Order: sequence, then C-alpha cells, then structure tokens
Amino acid sequence: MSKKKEVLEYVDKEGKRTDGRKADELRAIKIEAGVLPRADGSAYLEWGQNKVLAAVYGPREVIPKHHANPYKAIVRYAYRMASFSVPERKNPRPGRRELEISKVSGEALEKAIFLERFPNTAIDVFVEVLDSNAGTRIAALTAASVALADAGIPMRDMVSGVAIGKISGNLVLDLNKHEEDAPDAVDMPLAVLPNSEEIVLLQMDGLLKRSDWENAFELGMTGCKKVYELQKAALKKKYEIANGDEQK
Amino acid sequence: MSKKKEVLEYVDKEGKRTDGRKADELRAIKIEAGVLPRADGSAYLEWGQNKVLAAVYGPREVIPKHHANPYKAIVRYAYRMASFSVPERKNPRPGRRELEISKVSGEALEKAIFLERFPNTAIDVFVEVLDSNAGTRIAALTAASVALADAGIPMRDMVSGVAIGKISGNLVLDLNKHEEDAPDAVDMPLAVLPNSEEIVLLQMDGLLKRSDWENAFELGMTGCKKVYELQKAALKKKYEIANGDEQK
Amino acid sequence: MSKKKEVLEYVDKEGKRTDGRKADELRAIKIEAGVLPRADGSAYLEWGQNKVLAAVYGPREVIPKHHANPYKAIVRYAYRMASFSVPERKNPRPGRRELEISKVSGEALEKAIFLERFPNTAIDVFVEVLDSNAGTRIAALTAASVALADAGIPMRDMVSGVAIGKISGNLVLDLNKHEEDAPDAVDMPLAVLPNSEEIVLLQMDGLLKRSDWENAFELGMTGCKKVYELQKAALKKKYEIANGDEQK
Amino acid sequence: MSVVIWDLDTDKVINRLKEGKRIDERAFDEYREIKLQKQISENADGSARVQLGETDIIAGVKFELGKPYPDTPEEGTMSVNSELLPLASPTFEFGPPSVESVELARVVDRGIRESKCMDFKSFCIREKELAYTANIDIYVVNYAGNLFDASAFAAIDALAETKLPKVEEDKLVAGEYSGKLKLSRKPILGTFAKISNNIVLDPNLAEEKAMNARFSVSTTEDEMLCAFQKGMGGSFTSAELSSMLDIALKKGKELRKLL
Amino acid sequence: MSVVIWDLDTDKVINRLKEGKRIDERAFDEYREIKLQKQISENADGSARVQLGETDIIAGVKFELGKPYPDTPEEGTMSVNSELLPLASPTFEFGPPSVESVELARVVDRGIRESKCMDFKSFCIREKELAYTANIDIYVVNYAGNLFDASAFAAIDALAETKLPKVEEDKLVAGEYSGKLKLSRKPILGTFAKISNNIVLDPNLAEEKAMNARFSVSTTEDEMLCAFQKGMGGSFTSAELSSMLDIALKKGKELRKLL
Amino acid sequence: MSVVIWDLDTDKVINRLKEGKRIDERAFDEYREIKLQKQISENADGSARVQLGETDIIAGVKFELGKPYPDTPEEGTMSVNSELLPLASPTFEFGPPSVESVELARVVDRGIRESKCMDFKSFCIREKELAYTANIDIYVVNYAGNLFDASAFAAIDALAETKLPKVEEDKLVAGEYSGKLKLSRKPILGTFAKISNNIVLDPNLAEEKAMNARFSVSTTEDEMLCAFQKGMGGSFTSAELSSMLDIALKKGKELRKLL
Repeated sequence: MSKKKEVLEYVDKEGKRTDGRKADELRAIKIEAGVLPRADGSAYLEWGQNKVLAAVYGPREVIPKHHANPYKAIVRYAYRMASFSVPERKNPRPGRRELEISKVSGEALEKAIFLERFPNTAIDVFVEVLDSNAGTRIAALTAASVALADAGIPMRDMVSGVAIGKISGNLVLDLNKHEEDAPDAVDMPLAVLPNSEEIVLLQMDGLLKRSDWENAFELGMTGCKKVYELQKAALKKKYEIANGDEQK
Repeated sequence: MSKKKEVLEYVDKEGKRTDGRKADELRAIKIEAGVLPRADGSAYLEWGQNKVLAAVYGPREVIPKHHANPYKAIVRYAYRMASFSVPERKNPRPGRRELEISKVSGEALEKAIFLERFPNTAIDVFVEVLDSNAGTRIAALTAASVALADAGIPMRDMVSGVAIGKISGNLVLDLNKHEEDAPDAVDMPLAVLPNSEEIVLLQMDGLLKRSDWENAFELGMTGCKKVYELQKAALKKKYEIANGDEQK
Repeated sequence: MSKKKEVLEYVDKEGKRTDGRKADELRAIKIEAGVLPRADGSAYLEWGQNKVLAAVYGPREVIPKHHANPYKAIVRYAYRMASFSVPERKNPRPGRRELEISKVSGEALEKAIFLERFPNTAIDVFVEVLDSNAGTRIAALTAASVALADAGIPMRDMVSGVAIGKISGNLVLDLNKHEEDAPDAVDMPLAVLPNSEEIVLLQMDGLLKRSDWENAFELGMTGCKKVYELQKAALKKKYEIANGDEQK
Repeated sequence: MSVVIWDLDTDKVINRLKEGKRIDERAFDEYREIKLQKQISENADGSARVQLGETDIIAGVKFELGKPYPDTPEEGTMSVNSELLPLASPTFEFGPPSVESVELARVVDRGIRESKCMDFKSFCIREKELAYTANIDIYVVNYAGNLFDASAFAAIDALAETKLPKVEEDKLVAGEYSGKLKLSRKPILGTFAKISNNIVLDPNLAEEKAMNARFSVSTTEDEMLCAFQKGMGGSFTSAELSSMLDIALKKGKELRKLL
Repeated sequence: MSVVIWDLDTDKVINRLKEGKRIDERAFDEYREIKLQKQISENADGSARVQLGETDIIAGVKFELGKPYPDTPEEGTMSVNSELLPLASPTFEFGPPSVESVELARVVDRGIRESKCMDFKSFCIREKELAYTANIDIYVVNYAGNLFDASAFAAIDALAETKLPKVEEDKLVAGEYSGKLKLSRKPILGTFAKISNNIVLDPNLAEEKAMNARFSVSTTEDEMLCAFQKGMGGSFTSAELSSMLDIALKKGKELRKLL
Repeated sequence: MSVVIWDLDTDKVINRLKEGKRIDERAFDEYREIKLQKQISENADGSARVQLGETDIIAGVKFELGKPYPDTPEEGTMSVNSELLPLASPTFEFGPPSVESVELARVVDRGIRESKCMDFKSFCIREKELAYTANIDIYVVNYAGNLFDASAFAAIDALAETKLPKVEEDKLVAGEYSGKLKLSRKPILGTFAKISNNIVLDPNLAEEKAMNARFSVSTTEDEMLCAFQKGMGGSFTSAELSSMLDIALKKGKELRKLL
C-alpha cells in the first residue's frame, strides 16, 4: 500500500529517466554571480527546482579571537534551509543535518583557497536554500564556490560538485527527489577540484557494491566538469558586465 | 455563540462605561516610590487591577564593554510578567511580546534622561508585572519613570503614559481587559514628556480612522497629565517622608 | 490497586530486608582507581547495581577568568546520568535534580581538599552514572573522592558517604530502589570526613521524627567508615600496581 | 573589506537634509525603486521576493495544522517570524533572535493581523480540534535600510499568492491545494525616519543610522490605519504624526497597485 | 552606586559574633521581622508576599491541567520554580536559571512535598487522563539574605490561600473556582548559617557572605522533620545538627502562627 | 597537568611515516587492540563498552514509544545521539552539542541505518499510531583518537544485545521484554587518516592531530558499502578511495568476528 513499495521503472529501456533525462544528464543549472550588494561576494544558483543564495564575507577578523589560526584563514560555512523550502515546514532553528552539511562543505572549500595568505582571519560563507528538490548541499557548495571567486578571494581552483546516484541498478547523475525516494536508491554527493580531480567532499547513503566505485566516480567527474564550466561562465559574465560598465 | 460576537453596549447613553467610568476617566492609580532597598531607585504602582514593581540600577558599568556608548549612557529596559499575573499561566521565559515592549519602553525613556552626562554606563530598568488587566506596558513605564527619579537620575522631564481606546465608535481613555476584548476595539498606548508634549511611545492595534488621530491624541494628553500629577505626588511624598525622618 | 498502597514487609522478624541484607549492611561495593588515561585522576565504582565513572581534571586554569578565586582553587562538580541509566529514558540535557546534586556534592568536597594551595585554579570533577538503583549521588561522590586522590590532589581526608533510610519504622543503611519507593520511606544521604566525623553533605526527604536523628547519624557513620576502608583499599591497590610496574 | 564609518555618513545625510535634499536625491516622501518577484519557491504555499532599493527580502508562507486556541475554538491563526540572515550584512550574526528581529516580525504581524484582512474562521477545519496556522517567514538577504516596509510588502505579496493545502485524514497533502487564500484587504506599511528635524519616508541605510526616531503605520485600501509603531530614542509631535499619517495613506495606495 | 565591600562586612560580622552578638543585635535563634501580605494578585489562584527583614518575596500559585504520570495514574502534581529577579540585587542577571535558583526552588519544593501536606489524589480529575498541576512560582524582588526561609514561607502562605479553578470540558475556567486547596500540614523551613564556629538562625545578607556552611530543615506542626539541606563548603558536627533541629522545631511553631 | 604540544607530536608522526612506520608500531592497516564489554547497564535495553586502544566508549540503547512519521505509517525509527563528555578529554566541555559530536552521531547513524540491518516495520505496534523508537546514546569517556569506529562498534554491539521492552496499555513496561532485537546485518565502520601522503587505518590521537583528510566507510558481511564520509580540509584521489574500500571490507570482516 505504501508508495515506497510500488515497483517503479526509474530508467526505461531507452535509458531515459522519469523526468526525461539520460543517465549522465544534469538538471538545468543557472548561476548568477554578485547578487547581494552588502556581501563581499555572492551568487544565486538554480539547479532544477533547487534555489540557493550564497554570500561570502571576509577575510575578516575572527571573534572570539582564540578561534583564529595564526597560520591561515579559517573557513566558516553555514548551510541553512528556509522554513518554506521543503514540503513540510522546517523548524527555523538549524538541525543536525544542516550542521553536518555545513561542516563537510566548509572543509571541502579549504583546499581550493590560499588560506595561508590570510592568517588570523575568517572567511565566512553563508548559503540559504530557498527551494529544494534533492541535491541542495551540492547546489549550495557550487554557489558558495562562485561567491568566493566573486569576493576576489585567491583560489587554487573552483570546487565543483554533483551527486551520483544509483536507482534500480543503474548509475545515474544528479538524482531528483522522486528518484532519491526510491527504496533502493543510493545517493553519493561528490565535490572535486576539477583541474586536479582531487576529491574534497564525498558522502554516500544506501547500499553500494564495491565494484561500483570506479564507475560512479568517473560518472561524477564528468558531471563536476560540466558544473565547472557553468561556474566559470557565470563569473566571466559578471566580469564582462563589470568591464562593460567601466568602458561606458 | 462565541462571546466575542455578542453585541455589547460598551458605552451607555449617559456616556458611562461598563465599569461606571466616564470616557476620559482613568482607573484608580496608586504609586509608591522607594519600595525596594537594594535597588538604586524603585516604585510600586497599582493601576486598576494592574500591579507592577519597578527597579532602577545605575548608572553602572556595562558588561560586556563593547555594548557601551562612549558618548552617553545606554538604557536597558526589561518588562516581564510574572507567570501568575495573567488568566492563563504564562511560561516564565520572556516571550516576543515582552521583548518588543521592553525595546519601545526603553527607547521612550531615553529622551527624558540626561544620558550624555554618563558616557560608557548603563541605566538598567527592570519592571515586573504581578497582576494584570490591560494596560500593563503603560503602567510599567509610568512606574519606571518614578523609579528613575527615585534613583536620583537627572531627568529633563517625567515620562507619563496612558492608553487611548476606541470601543463601539467611542474614543475613551484607559481600556480595561473587558473593553480591550471587544471585537472592534482599538488600543493605542501613548507616552509623552508632559511638559513639552512630545510623543516618546506610540503604538496602536485595531482599525482606526485617519480623522480620529487628533482627537485621540488630545484625549490621551489629558490622561498623561493626570498621570504626571500622580507621579510627582508619589515622589513628593517620599521626599517628605525622607525629610521628615531627617528632621526627627 | 496502585502498587504503592500494598502493605509490604520491608524488614522481616529476623531483621532481614527484602534483598536479604541486615539493617546496617551495605550493598556490594567495588572501586577501581585510575581507569581513564586522559584524566588527571579517575575511578570506576559499582555499588549494588549503580555504576559510575568519575574523572578529575586540575588544578587548571579557570575560564572565564573572573570566575577564579584569588585565594583558593574552586571546585566544579558535574553529576550526570546517562540517558539509559534509569528505567525510563532520561533526556540527555541535565535536569534540575542533576544541577542541585552537583552543587551540594562539589561543596561537600571543598573541606577535604587543600584548596588554598592552588589559588586562581579550578579542580573539575565529572561523574557519569551508567546504571542506577537508588543512592547514585553518594556513589558518585565516593568515586569522585577516590578520583581526586588518584589525581594526586593534596587532601585533608577522604569524603565518604552512605544513605541512611527509614522504612516501615526501621532505620537501615543504603536503601535500594525497591525500598526507596516504599510509601513511608525516608532517605537521608550523608557524607563525612571519616577521620574528624564532620558532616559535609546532608540531605533528607521523607517524614522523620526528631528523636531519630542521633541514631540515624550513628548508623550512617558506621556505613561511611566501611566505605572509607574500601576507598583506601582501591587507592592502595592502584599504588601497589603502579609500584609493581616500576619495580619490574 | 566592509569597513563603514557611520559618523561620516551621518554628517553627510544631515548636511544634505539642511539643503532640503536626501543623499540619494529622492523626495522626502519618495520610496526607493521596488522590484517584486512572485512565487520564488515551489515548496512554499506562497512566496515573494521584494527588493526596495538594495534591501532584499524573501517571504514565504507555509501552513501547518494544529488545535485552535481555547478562546477561539472556531479559528485558525497566523504567525510571523523573521530572520536577519548573516548573508545580509556584516553586522548580522547567527544566534537567538535579536530584539530587532523580534520587533520586525511583530510589526509586520500586527500590520497584517489588525487589518483583519484574513478570515481566521476560514482556517478552521473542525471546531475545537483542527485548524490551519499560516506561518509567514521573512528572510532578510540584503540589508540596506527600512526592513519594516520591505518585509511587510513581501509578506502581503506572498499571502496574495498563497494557496491552502489540501487536508486528508487530518494531515496536509504536500503539493496539493484546495483553493486560494482570500485577503479582504492588503495593508501596506509606511515607515518614516526623523533625522534632526526632518522626516523622510523609506530611510536607506545611511539615513537609518542618522535617524533619532522612527514611526511606522499600516494603512488599508479603505483608508483605515491598523497599526502604529514608534521607535528609537527621539520624539514626535502630534502635528508630525498627522503629516506622516497623510503621506502613508497616499503612498500606501501607490504601493498597493504594484501587488 | 551599589559598591559593597564584603570583606569589611565579613570581618564585622565575625568580630561581633566573637562578642556573642549579631550585627543587627538579634539573638542567635531570632528571625528578623516578618511581614505577610495575602492575595497580592487576582489572576493567581493563590498568592502572597513575604518580607523577612529586607528580603522580599512574591509567591503565586497557578494551576494547569495535564496527564498524570504513568506511575501515579490517580494523582496530580506540583512544581516549584524560582526566579532571582535582577530587580532584587545588583548581582542578579537575566538568563537561564542559576544553580542557586535551582537549589532554592528544589529546597522549597521538598520542604512542601515531603511533608505530604497536599493530597495529590485530590488533584486527579480523570484517572490516567487529566489532573491538576499546581505551579508555585517564586519571585525574589529584594535580596537581603535567607531566601530559603522567606520563599518557603511565601509559598506555603500562597498555598494556604489557594483555590482550585473550575474545570469545564477538560479546560480551566479562568476566574471561577470549585473550592479551596486543602493543606493537612503547614511545613516551615528553618535555615541556619555557620560563621566561624557560631550558628545563627535566619542569616541576613552580611551574615550569608560570612557563612561557611548552611543547614536548612523543614518542620511540621506534628513535630516531624521533612527535608534537610546542607550547603556550602564548611561542615557540621552531629551535635550541631541536634541543636539546630531543636531550634527549628521551636521557631517553626512560632512562624506557623503568623500564617 | 594536561599540557600537550601537538606540533611536536605531529612532527614525530610524520617523520615516522616517512620511514614507513607508525608511532605505535602498527601496520598501516592495523587496528589498535579492541576490548568489548557487553551489558554494562541493566537499565538499558542493550549496552556495551568498547575500548579501542585508549579510546573508551559506552553505548546504550533505550526504547521509547511514539507516533510513526506520516510518510512511514507502518514503521518505527531510530535515533543516534553522542556526547563528548568532559571526562574524556581536557578539551571537551559541557554545552550544546559541538559540530564534532553532531558529525559523530550522524556518521554512526548512517552507517547503521543505511545498512538496513533493522526492520523498522517490526517496530510498529499500531499503524499510524504507535511504534518504537530506538534511542542509541553514545558516551565518549576517554578520547584517544578514532571516535568514529569505536562508537560505531559500540553501537552495533549494544544493538546486538538489545531486547525489545514489553508494551502494555500503550506504555513500556520497565524491565520486562518481549524478545530480542533482530539485526539482519552488522555494519562495521572503517576510518582512515591521510597524513602527508600516507593513509593509515584507525588513527590514534597523535595521528588525528597530524591528519589532513579523513575517510570513513561502513561495510557489511555481504560486502556492501553503506555509508561514506570524507572529512577535513585535505583531499583524496579516486585510487586512494579504491584502496581504502578494499581494506575496510577486509578489516570489517575481522572486527565483525569480535561481536
């Protein structure tokens, strides 16, 4: 009787998913840099139904001071969901899921930033999810990375991410909520430095075979590189607009 | 069926209200200054069924220090209701209503005090409501003003307040709880510096006509001046007692 | 119908209690010193079904600094119950009972320690109850005292405790939970400095006759001295082991 | 990177006002440009984004089910909450709601509630037992002055788009709706700043820092006033009040057309 | 303005005790003057104000309805809460309950509860389903020593005046009552301070600062002891306990007459 | 007394790794000695103590009754909570759960939950109305590195000993049981530290301080992977992942035998 028990065909014979996408196809992604004037850097991102706003403040003074690191900047990352961004209203106070996502996402950014150039400071990254449909942590991290670049913070590389999924035995990219709710779904959020292909964020829920790892990673890497191109394009667009303004 | 729906006669043909008061008549008010020995200044006030205790501490050191203002004293005002002061038991933790009332009441006192004489200090005003029947924020502010004077804090003027109401189309002074619960009731708490007639606190709930403002203010001003006389009398009485003690 | 109403025979004609103990008999007690390597001192204690772990850190710096006492060390004692240590799951957040027990237990240790030798420092005592069956505050304090000695903190004396009880008109030592739940039970936790017989912790719940005090105290004192011997034995055993290690 | 020297800004604001001008050249009774975006979140039952100059607000409405209050057994209720997100300003921090955030939420709440624009009886599903609560959550994402008016405007706009979720077996059915929320009025909040002795509508960030008194009034299409809030340590005269009420009624009409 | 140099006071307290005197000239077993005001809040189901010297306490009782605990399905319950209001002392602050406030509430609670003066079975409205909870809230409004005895006295006095609110349709009817709360005993708390080696009843503020140990005992009219609490870093001997118990029983009788 | 100079320790860890050795002489894929104690609390429905080297963890399971979630009306649930007790380290403090404690609890939770080892349907007592919740509470009593694996091991061991409490009149009967909890799998967590470019299993305290990246994977007896967690500011390559997955599967088998 329960919806989860229904035998569903998540990928049809032609390899099409229920929303018409192919296995390695991402949902539509739109990124805009520099959308919040008060922040040092910011980005707005839509990823399918997901909508997030990211803002960066810093490098700035650390309060309280004993949290500062004398050798490098610290990254403080806050991922939050608006109360109305989910099907059932979320309590406005941050939950444990939000705290954990904030921790691993902030850590994922560390290697991308030249933190050692800004000892004793904090780089604060805030991301607010306004609407959601599976994959918000990766959408948030992708937007945060653009906001960091928009803030002019010197970076080794972007951080680009995607979630790899497995449904009905098929490895696919970028699960939507309907797919994520499948009884045997596996969800594996991945973020990399796209140029060096280093893994900076990796989580997984569900039952995966050992032999799936290499294929899953390869599929994820192609997705991350697509996301990387969109991130660069958003920054380039903002730079062109800014440049255009100057030349007027 | 609901009590609120009954058509009630809140003001009869002779202009008498359900508790026998006239439109511009205040409930009985009793003020006593200097009732709490530990405080720098204090007052006890009864206003109809409302009972409040106010205490003032300061000017004193501000902790934490970065909250201090190098040009003037800051006023910190805390309005709280005892759990048993209302018909249904109140959770002892301060609610959002108490926080808002504390904010606007503290701001209402600022202009009355020569704050600039006490840079880097705080003047703390605490008011506890022990019993209530509509109009407690004004009762509290009235008591607080007396407690400030009792503390010997130099003041430009008292702060004197009253609530103006509108029921069944009539502007009246100082609504009691029965009147405040009328379906079309308007409640407008007002506090002024009585000598300059400046408005330092003004809130309003309910649907009021634009053209009512001037009449409502005039009615309120007469009420505030009555309250002012009672405040002065309470201080004078305490001074006389203190003086009497000295002359014994 | 309620279980509490049943007339129960808590002490039989031969003076035996429902668990076979005599009036002045303690439950089995096992104490081990030095069980947690990170702590400066520690102890594990079993007292009947009660199981507690105690750790001591200090003397160490007090943060925030204005809590420090320039004349002596302060004792900070935290008694906590694991969520699963009671018949009905306990909320992990400390309740008011735990806060009160922490306060009186920390105070009970003060006289035993040469606090004046360590001005401006804190001696932190943490006790976690892992399983319980009446008498945990005394079990915790007994373990804490051993942990303090294990930490090498200079002490005037041990703190040794026991609970005196009264059931069905009989004064007995060390109530278990079944006895404590008797409708007329009296429970009187006592802790002393065993050499000087000074009372450092004393609480009582239930209805006690004035004339019971002297007998109750005498009974308690014999219990405390038994506990004291076990505390000393646990420390001696650890010292021997440590010594043995050195001599190898 | 976000160093702001308020004293300098305050001087500039006051000096321009002496010349009869605002620092951004607006008339004293002129709002900054307003941009309105509707339905910005599909998961919300209603939502809107309002940009008032650079001030940027997201409001969303989400229903929950609960028991009616004992004194209003035939009514549901509403609740307004606001968050000054650290995204919005270098001075905002996470933590328990600041008193500024509480005042913002309560002024928006009263501006709507006291207009009686919503029929709380229509929120009742079963007397004494089950009723809707409308949670109106306001997120400040860029702070550039006058959060009150921008938030109230975003809230009423989100409500104007709000649909009532379907109820089955006493539970909300996510994503299915049983009709639109009806609003009998659309109250508009108007907020004024007193700076020296000048009074201006819709203060921007620099003007807010320079102001010594603030007054807000909520107005309706049938020319009623439904909530006042005076704030800050300064004072107003009765005549100043009269003038602000007139402007608010006039400007409220203009803003209401944008909805 | 509130600078207090405790060390000087402490020296004075100790030196006077050496001469066999208390700084306020009281006998060692003498209470300060007690003033009692009944029914100070109409909205409370019972209330009282107690002034013990300058120590000033307001206590109020307010009933709520709830489900009985599973292990006592035929009983209601009581709950004591205390607040050290910042009105009462320059050293009190708002915030989560201090451990001092928790101890105060729990000692008052046990002094009443363990005397079995209330019949919690009479609080039951429907077995397993509905019962009264008596909330006893204690507000300290002026702190001048010995909050324990003053609070316990205010609490028992408020309870002595308490009426049980009427229940209709499983709800409390505000302002209507179905009878008086019955108290089978009136426990009185007696608190002693040990200063150097002297023991005094009802310590005032200066004596509290000088004390190194504290002992409290609740006594009843039928000469029972129903709660002990020893506090602070000092110690007592068994003989000192015996003496304090005798005094507390005697003084408890005197105080009970004031109720 | 607890002064620790991490930089020195870190240098030592790294220098030994350069020589192909760990500071405690273990192989790179070797666990420290594991001691397991079962049923350490009679009041718990299941409990265990695990010592992994000097790391010391107590886990207890305690059931409660509640309403099933609307989207899984035929299922109960589980909840994992962890506390880094101040007993366990000079750097742990009381207070709201630290983010480290939250991550620990969630990684243990997912390692168990995603293995589908528990049949949450068997937790249902009455559809839509009543179901068990298994509360798994983890207390860290001595912190010496790799809390993840020790906690996950203690949790699964406590679950393996867990009995379901009897339910009567919709209430749990303390101390009476209706049967054992069934576990269809026993997931084992394996955690690796990357230090410079070396990867070691089961980092001890000094290795944890020296590590720049951490990876954990939960494995089952049927050779499935059921949760990943990468942490810290460093990175891994795909090949490093492959290698860690192989080691975790192998070592998981060994540890599972100890249960």
